[in-house]
Amino acid sequence: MPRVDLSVDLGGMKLRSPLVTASGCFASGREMSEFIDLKKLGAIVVKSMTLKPWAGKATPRMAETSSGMLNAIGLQNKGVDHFLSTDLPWLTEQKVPVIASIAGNTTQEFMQVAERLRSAPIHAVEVNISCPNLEDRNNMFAHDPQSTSAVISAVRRMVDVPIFAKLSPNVTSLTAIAGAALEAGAAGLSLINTVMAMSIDVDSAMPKVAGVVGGLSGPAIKPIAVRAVFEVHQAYPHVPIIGMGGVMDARDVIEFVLAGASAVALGTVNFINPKAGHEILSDLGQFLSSRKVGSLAAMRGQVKVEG
Amino acid sequence: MPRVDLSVDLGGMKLRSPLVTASGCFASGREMSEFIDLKKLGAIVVKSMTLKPWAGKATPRMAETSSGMLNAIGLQNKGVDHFLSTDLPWLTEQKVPVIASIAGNTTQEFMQVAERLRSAPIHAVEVNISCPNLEDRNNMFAHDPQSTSAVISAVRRMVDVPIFAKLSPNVTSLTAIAGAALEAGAAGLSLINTVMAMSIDVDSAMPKVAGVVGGLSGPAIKPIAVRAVFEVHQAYPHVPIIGMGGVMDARDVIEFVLAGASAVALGTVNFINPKAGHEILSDLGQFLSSRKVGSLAAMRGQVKVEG
Amino acid sequence: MAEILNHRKLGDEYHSLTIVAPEIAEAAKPGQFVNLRPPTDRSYLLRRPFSIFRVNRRGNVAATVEVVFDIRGPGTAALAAMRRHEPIDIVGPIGRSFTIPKTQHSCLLVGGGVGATPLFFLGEELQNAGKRVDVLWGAATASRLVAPIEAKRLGAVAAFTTDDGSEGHHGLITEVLGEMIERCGTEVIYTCGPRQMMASVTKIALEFGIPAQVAMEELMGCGIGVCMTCVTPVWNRDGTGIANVRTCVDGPVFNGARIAWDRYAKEEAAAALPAGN
Amino acid sequence: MAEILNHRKLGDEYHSLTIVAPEIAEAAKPGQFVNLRPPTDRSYLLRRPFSIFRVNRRGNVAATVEVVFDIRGPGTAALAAMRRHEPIDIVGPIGRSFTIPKTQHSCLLVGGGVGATPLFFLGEELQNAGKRVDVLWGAATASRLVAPIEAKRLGAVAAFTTDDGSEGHHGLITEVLGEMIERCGTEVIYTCGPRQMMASVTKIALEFGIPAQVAMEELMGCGIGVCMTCVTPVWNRDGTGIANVRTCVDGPVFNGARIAWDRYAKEEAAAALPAGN
Ligand SMILES: Cc1cc2nc3c(=O)[nH]c(=O)nc-3n(C[C@H](O)[C@H](O)[C@H](O)COP(=O)(O)OP(=O)(O)OC[C@H]3O[C@@H](n4cnc5c(N)ncnc54)[C@H](O)[C@@H]3O)c2cc1C
Ligand SMILES: Cc1cc2nc3c(=O)[nH]c(=O)nc-3n(C[C@H](O)[C@H](O)[C@H](O)COP(=O)(O)OP(=O)(O)OC[C@H]3O[C@@H](n4cnc5c(N)ncnc54)[C@H](O)[C@@H]3O)c2cc1C
Ligand SMILES: Cc1cc2nc3c(=O)[nH]c(=O)nc-3n(C[C@H](O)[C@H](O)[C@H](O)COP(=O)(O)O)c2cc1C
Ligand SMILES: Cc1cc2nc3c(=O)[nH]c(=O)nc-3n(C[C@H](O)[C@H](O)[C@H](O)COP(=O)(O)O)c2cc1C
Ligand code: FES
Ligand code: FES
Repeated sequence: MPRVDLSVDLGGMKLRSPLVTASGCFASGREMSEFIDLKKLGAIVVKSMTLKPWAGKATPRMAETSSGMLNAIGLQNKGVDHFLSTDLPWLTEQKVPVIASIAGNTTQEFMQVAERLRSAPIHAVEVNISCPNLEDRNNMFAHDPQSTSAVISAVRRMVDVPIFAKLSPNVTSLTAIAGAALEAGAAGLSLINTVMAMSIDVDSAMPKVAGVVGGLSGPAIKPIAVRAVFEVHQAYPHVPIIGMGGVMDARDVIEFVLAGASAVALGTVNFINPKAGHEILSDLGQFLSSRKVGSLAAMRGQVKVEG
Repeated sequence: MPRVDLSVDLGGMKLRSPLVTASGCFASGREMSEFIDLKKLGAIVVKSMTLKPWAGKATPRMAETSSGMLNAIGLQNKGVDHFLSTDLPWLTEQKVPVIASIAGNTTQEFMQVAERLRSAPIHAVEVNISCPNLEDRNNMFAHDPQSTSAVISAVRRMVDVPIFAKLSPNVTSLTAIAGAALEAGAAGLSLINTVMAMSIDVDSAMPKVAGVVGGLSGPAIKPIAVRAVFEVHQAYPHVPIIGMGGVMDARDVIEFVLAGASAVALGTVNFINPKAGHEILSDLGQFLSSRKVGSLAAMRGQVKVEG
Repeated sequence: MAEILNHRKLGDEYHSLTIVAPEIAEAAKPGQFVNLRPPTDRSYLLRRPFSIFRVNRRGNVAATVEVVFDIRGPGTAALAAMRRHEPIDIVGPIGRSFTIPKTQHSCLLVGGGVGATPLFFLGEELQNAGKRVDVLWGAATASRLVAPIEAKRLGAVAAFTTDDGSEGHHGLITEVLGEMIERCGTEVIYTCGPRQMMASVTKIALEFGIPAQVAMEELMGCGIGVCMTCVTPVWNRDGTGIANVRTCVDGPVFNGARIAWDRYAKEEAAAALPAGN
Repeated sequence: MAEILNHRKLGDEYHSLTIVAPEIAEAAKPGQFVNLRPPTDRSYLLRRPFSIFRVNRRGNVAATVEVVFDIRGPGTAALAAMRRHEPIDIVGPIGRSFTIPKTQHSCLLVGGGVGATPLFFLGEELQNAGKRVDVLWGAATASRLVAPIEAKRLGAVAAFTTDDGSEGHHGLITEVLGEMIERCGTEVIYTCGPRQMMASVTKIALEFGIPAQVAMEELMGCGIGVCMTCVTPVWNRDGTGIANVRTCVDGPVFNGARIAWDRYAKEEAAAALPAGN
């Protein structure tokens, strides 16, 4: 088998594997380390952290849909200080790049979380702006170019590592939001967060998740995610993109890379197969070598569309 | 079995069945009449028609995705004059209410199609504003409140029957677009059109549909559609809504009704089971009578949410 | 729901399902297809179209239709796992069939790969109508020729080509087609197979001044004429324009001369057309 | 991938799958669960959690785990269709187990419906530890009592209740619980079943001043502690606040006294919390 190069460059970070984890689908890696060797991953994107611990929403917090999973967790997390004192030291020992995902309900909150991370040994910050903005009638930050810009600039002022803006697909023009994030100093983009959705239990007439509306993930949304990555890559070909949404196997990873992703995140698939990261990486190597492609990075954005 | 009332009121139209057809998924009914008795349907929404015949896009025009179907047909249709001379007379004989779906690339075009329909024996017009607006950098009409408003008012001036605006889910605020359509004179709303999406064939690196980006339908999008109907119904509780997106069985119909739909359209399911309209109607009757619910209309919007 | 009467392997590569479906079997004509719904897995939604390989209207069970296929993806894999006596959801017969020639006598069947499937049913009907039938099958390799022994029984002359030379002529069908036409005195050609092959067969037929009936294969959303997924670009009668015609119900059999073979994927720039649906 | 060694019906309602999984069987403790992936249909994605009913570490095959379930939806329907020798994807053992009491001797197992499942494994281990075991099973109707004959063998005293009176006491478990506790001299209660039942059992246990270990059931996204789907509201040690604790890995067994039974679906108004994820 010829040697295949699966390393990728993600906004200056050289990752040995193109596979990273989707925030919220890998916790901080400790539980998953029983199933896979974390070194097989290009980076670990941890669960979004907030300034104070958040308790999350009432249960039920999830429902299955056709080829999808609807969740309304409510960003339950133990807060940035717990991350710094407990998760990060452990992660640092694992010798895998760490990307800290941060969240908040005000620009101020994002800034404060970022400030605590300023001198921490992390490789990048992912800013989860798919959070309601309490200062703007509960709209998500990621639904508005101004709010997006405000949060990214605020975080930008606090940290020196590259910033990835994690965008929501629930917008009319993803490229407009992407542009705002980039102009405000994001080094790259994470696409996509979950799709807003809802299920109702017909027998009880109750919403299936207590949060009423939740986020849809899994294979059902893959075509929506591929289109998002494609569209944004076409608009900003030089910007690194972490692509995600419904990845289940190595072919899905290639699909995202062809659409324009630099690295690909595994989300829901970890729940179904905790060894997914491992297996997909090995399948990727086989896929490329069987096709005599020497490097995954060279496939980036190579989908054949008429100019 | 106690008598169950499945009739619904759709913006003043009294439909004997809550099931209508989704535009583009039933042609003009002639082919389907070999499989089901059209009288089982509340109304037939025909394939969107344009001023002149449209040839549509190159093939391949469809791809399967997980629990979904991606299509890029390009609104191939024979034009409004063919509808009036050939399809409508046949449909009229079938004694089933007809809703004419119209499309165009300019406000003018919509108006001209509507004008031809002015004195035709149709029960309503559905305005498919999920079409690129050539006057606004190819954005869809349905992506912008002003364009939405312009098209709906133009059509409003031409026809006297109720107008339904068919909205695209690919927007930041569906309620804003819905509001614009209603203010411009729409009597009701059809929710949702397909979700913009893309698939890439990993072996050839070609997009799976020649149109590159297409529209996603089927069970994969049902949670997205239910949320759209819910959200718009909460904002405009008195406005009739035709709900659709991934309906496969009677329970799905109830889910849309609980979310706020007055009538429910069957789309992709017709391809899988051409007798679906028939079977779902009979299952609906059984579902309600087994639960001792006398009328489907009474379930509208009855999902139990706090406050 | 129909019942599977028999499931057998046909050679190394192909599966055959015989389905009890009296109404379909009685109505079926060669070139038509049935639309099967593979069982169990709801992550893929749509039916799969298959040409009718054979009908049996005379057995001591109710009339049956037989389809032949190879495993290409999840749908055919699921069908290949089905067993005798299991129920199967079937719609058909669908589409315009091949037509039996009124005046011509000598008929050549040209099948590429699994495309040979509908030509068996056609061959029998042509023979029933008293016609001469010759057979030319091509495939990548010997195991991908559909039912070669039956094909030899069917054809007055039966010839094979394989890309790897493992059976018959080493090369393409089109390399031996002219010779076959001359040798058999062919007056009409029926063909089914890869699009490029059918385009070449049509071209050669026209050079010989004989008609070619072609059975097209396109991705199908509905298979019943309502979705407009499956179109074939066809010249209108006076040759002045091209229309996108539904392959499922206006085809799958077309007059080869009418197909705009060079217009695939060359339509007006997609950007000028509306997005979606 | 593990292999199914046996699939049998357990009474009229329940299925039992015995799975060859030596590592899981060796490590398993009562109250833990395994996370099975139903086969074939990819339209539903997630694994399904099942309590370990029994382990067999002594047979002449490799060690096995047994689960018992009834058909509730597509996942359990697919599992119920699996046959002997088929491969099955299994993750486990997961979660915190019941603990064997150090000082107390007399143990009462209280199972509601299919919730009785993990209590068989527990009962055996308690007996191995030399404890007295009594059994109280409740269900809607006789056929929904899990393995009543084995339950009778297990318990020094074994009592049943059914909502319809078809077996044992006509009524709820909680109506006879006090009497059982007195009769058996119960010092510790183990319970698994519907949440409302476990809340009442805990309340009665506390009234008697004895501890209750409860095995909670929550919808699970991952079953391995990473998604935060499955949380149970638990009072912190000093009773000053409530934390949402993962049922899959911090449970499923909890001290009943610590669970904030009245806090379900009563969290701060959802609107004040962020949407999604
Ligand atoms: C009129 C007609 C007759 C056919 N007759 C035969 C036959 O006799 N024997 C045989 O082996 N095959 C035949 N095919 C092709 C057969 O339908 C496909 O091989 C099959 O649908 C593949 O399904 P899959 O799930 O295994 O693969 P997938 O590639 O996963 O299928 C995905 C989707 O594409 C469609 N599809 C895939 N390939 C084709 C194709 N080539 N043509 C049309 N739709 C396709 C399927 O219906 C499905 O909707 C015929 C196709 C048509 C249009
Ligand atoms: C720790 C634990 C132990 C369990 N032990 C048993 C057992 O021994 N025997 C048994 O019959 N059942 C048990 N259950 C419940 C069992 O997991 C569900 O009945 C099963 O998942 C239903 O799947 P389905 O596809 O048939 O139904 P569906 O309702 O279609 O399932 C849809 C989704 O909900 C989840 N789900 C549904 N019901 C439950 C539930 N009650 N608890 C958790 N998840 C659920 C499924 O995992 C799936 O993700 C246990 C649940 C938990 C959490
Ligand atoms: C249970 C769950 C929790 C999630 N939590 C977060 C989160 O905390 N922060 C975030 O940015 N995204 C979160 N996501 C979104 C994922 O990171 C990812 O964007 C999405 O699930 C799509 O990928 P997938 O289909 O592979 O899961 C969560 C998703 C799931 C399913
Ligand atoms: C093949 C196909 C063609 C369609 N054509 C149209 C159309 O012409 N006009 C329109 O308004 N919607 C069209 N739609 C969208 C449907 O009417 C419907 O909104 C969508 O498919 C969601 O419903 P479903 O999931 O039940 O199919 C089309 C959908 C499909 C799958
Ligand atoms: S496949 Fe739908 S029209 Fe032919
Ligand atoms: S089910 Fe995922 S954390 Fe418990």
